[in-house]
Amino acid sequence: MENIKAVIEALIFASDAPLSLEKICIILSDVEKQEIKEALEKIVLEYNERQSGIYLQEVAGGFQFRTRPELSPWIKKLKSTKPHSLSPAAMETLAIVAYKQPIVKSEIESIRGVDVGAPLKGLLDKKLIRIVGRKDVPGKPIIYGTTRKFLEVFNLKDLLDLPNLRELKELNQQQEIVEQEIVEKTTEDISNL
Amino acid sequence: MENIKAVIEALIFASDAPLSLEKICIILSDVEKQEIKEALEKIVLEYNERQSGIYLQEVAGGFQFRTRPELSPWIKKLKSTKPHSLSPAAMETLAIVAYKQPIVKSEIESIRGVDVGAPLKGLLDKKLIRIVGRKDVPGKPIIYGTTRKFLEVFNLKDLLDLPNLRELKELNQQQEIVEQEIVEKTTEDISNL
Amino acid sequence: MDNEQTINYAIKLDIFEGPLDLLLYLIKKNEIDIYNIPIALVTEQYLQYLKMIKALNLDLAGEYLVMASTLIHIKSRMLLPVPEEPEEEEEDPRAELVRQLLEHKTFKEAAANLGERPLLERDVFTRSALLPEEVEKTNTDEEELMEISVFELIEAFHRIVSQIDKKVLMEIDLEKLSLTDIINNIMEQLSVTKSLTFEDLLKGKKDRRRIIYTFLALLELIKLRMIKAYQTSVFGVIRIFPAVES
Repeated sequence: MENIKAVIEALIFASDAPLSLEKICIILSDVEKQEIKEALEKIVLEYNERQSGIYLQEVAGGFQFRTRPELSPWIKKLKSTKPHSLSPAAMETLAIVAYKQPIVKSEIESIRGVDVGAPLKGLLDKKLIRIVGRKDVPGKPIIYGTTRKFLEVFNLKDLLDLPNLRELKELNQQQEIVEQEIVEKTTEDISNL
Repeated sequence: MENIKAVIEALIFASDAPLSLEKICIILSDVEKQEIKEALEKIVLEYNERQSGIYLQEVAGGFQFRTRPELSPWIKKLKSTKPHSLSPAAMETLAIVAYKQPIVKSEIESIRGVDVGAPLKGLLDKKLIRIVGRKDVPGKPIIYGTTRKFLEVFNLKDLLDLPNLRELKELNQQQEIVEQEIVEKTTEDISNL
Repeated sequence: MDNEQTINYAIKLDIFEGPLDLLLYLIKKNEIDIYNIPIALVTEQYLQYLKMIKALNLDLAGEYLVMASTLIHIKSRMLLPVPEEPEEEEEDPRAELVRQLLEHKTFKEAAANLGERPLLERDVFTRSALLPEEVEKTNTDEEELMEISVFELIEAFHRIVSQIDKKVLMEIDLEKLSLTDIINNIMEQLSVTKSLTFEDLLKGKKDRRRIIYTFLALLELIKLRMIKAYQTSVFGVIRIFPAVES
């Protein structure tokens, strides 16, 4: 193919959600995965070098063009819609779900020290978290996890892209195991998308 | 302003309709119209020179980024691989119809506890459910059922292939249990989306 | 407690997200080492706060009281003499509370960090306009045909009739119509065009009798399996195809 880069650029641009490497590979079935990867890297570089108004971001298991964060004051002038803002309670609840998923309500409450019914409901409504299943213990409590939209909204490649928690490691030796589980879960999530 | 070109690029990219020169002038009130015009021309040139997958097109009294026409076969390929996406409300409604068909709207609503007009309409539009007939009771409510497309989309041989349908049938007298399981099944379905 | 302090407490009140938050605030305010909390001091200040909240007639969530009793309990345990030769390593009575506080603090920071990321629709924006390809796509979507039942045909028919201007319906059509003529007419047209809409058949003459006759003709043809009727969407245009390619 003459211009893989142009095709990939167009595909990512036209996709209404972050476009995964896998999907690009399916569409460009004649091109090697490695070649596609290299083209993606080149596109990222080019947009950065050009000091363009948009850039290619790896987010939610895919690639998406986004406007540069520093230009947001101008975009806000263009858009009349207000961005959805989260209350501190919702933000904290979301952080806990993000880092400790899969997690049940009572576990979140033991960390926050307060009832989290309302913030959980709000986060579900905003589709930032989702019900992953039910825990196989008495009462069958609902298990929560974050959604792909969470990754999209917070500009995250995947859950491993979450900034490291400073003190959590000391507190929780099992952290690595948890992270391993998160990786597995994420891989699953992405393949389910 | 340091980088008018980048700002204009970002504005056009983020705008939900072709962005007119006049509107750009209003947003960049400190910049001369002539300067904006020149920046626009430069952007057009740059995208052409780069042999990019997208280009800046002047349309309908404004500017808009589009994918190059010659790349449209690839875009069509992308759009055709688009997965079926259903809102949780639609998914829940669909599950209820699938398990309890033939069913009328009021019965679905008594299970979901909310109005299902919108999700029903969406499912009908997507051809996942169909109108099977009218119930012979006062008001002659419409009876819904699933379509063949529903089976195709959900990769089902037939309706008996639906998970637990047989068990559900046996339980049919114990209405409440059935409904509870549907809710659980639905929750599972939603989380699998 | 002096007046200045009272005001301070009142202002700070609504920013606390529960007892752990309040404790963290007290630790920060007193510049206390979180690993070595002077439990007597913190307990005292904590209880002062609860009194404040009560004095202001604000609802005191149960969690605050639970924490108060936890603090008092820890304080009393701290007062117990440490055995000279502990049988096994005795845990500091504050340990569990410290763990909770650290965890809570960690997630408060994590939340703050998350909030500082370039957020979609706040700091970064994606393409929101529809591409020409996408507009096309929606059109073709609607063209996707589905076979409809006689019932749906009746629905559509009813809709068409109800859309017709009442005045037009009153007009008497002098044209002589017979069902057979219309059936023949439909089949003839179908042999030429392969597909017709219900509206095509009416040829703009939307008078009641023609509509009813055309409709009856269609029902008859469907019953005889001579034609198939499809609809693009539930309230979409009805298209008629010959059942067998001629």
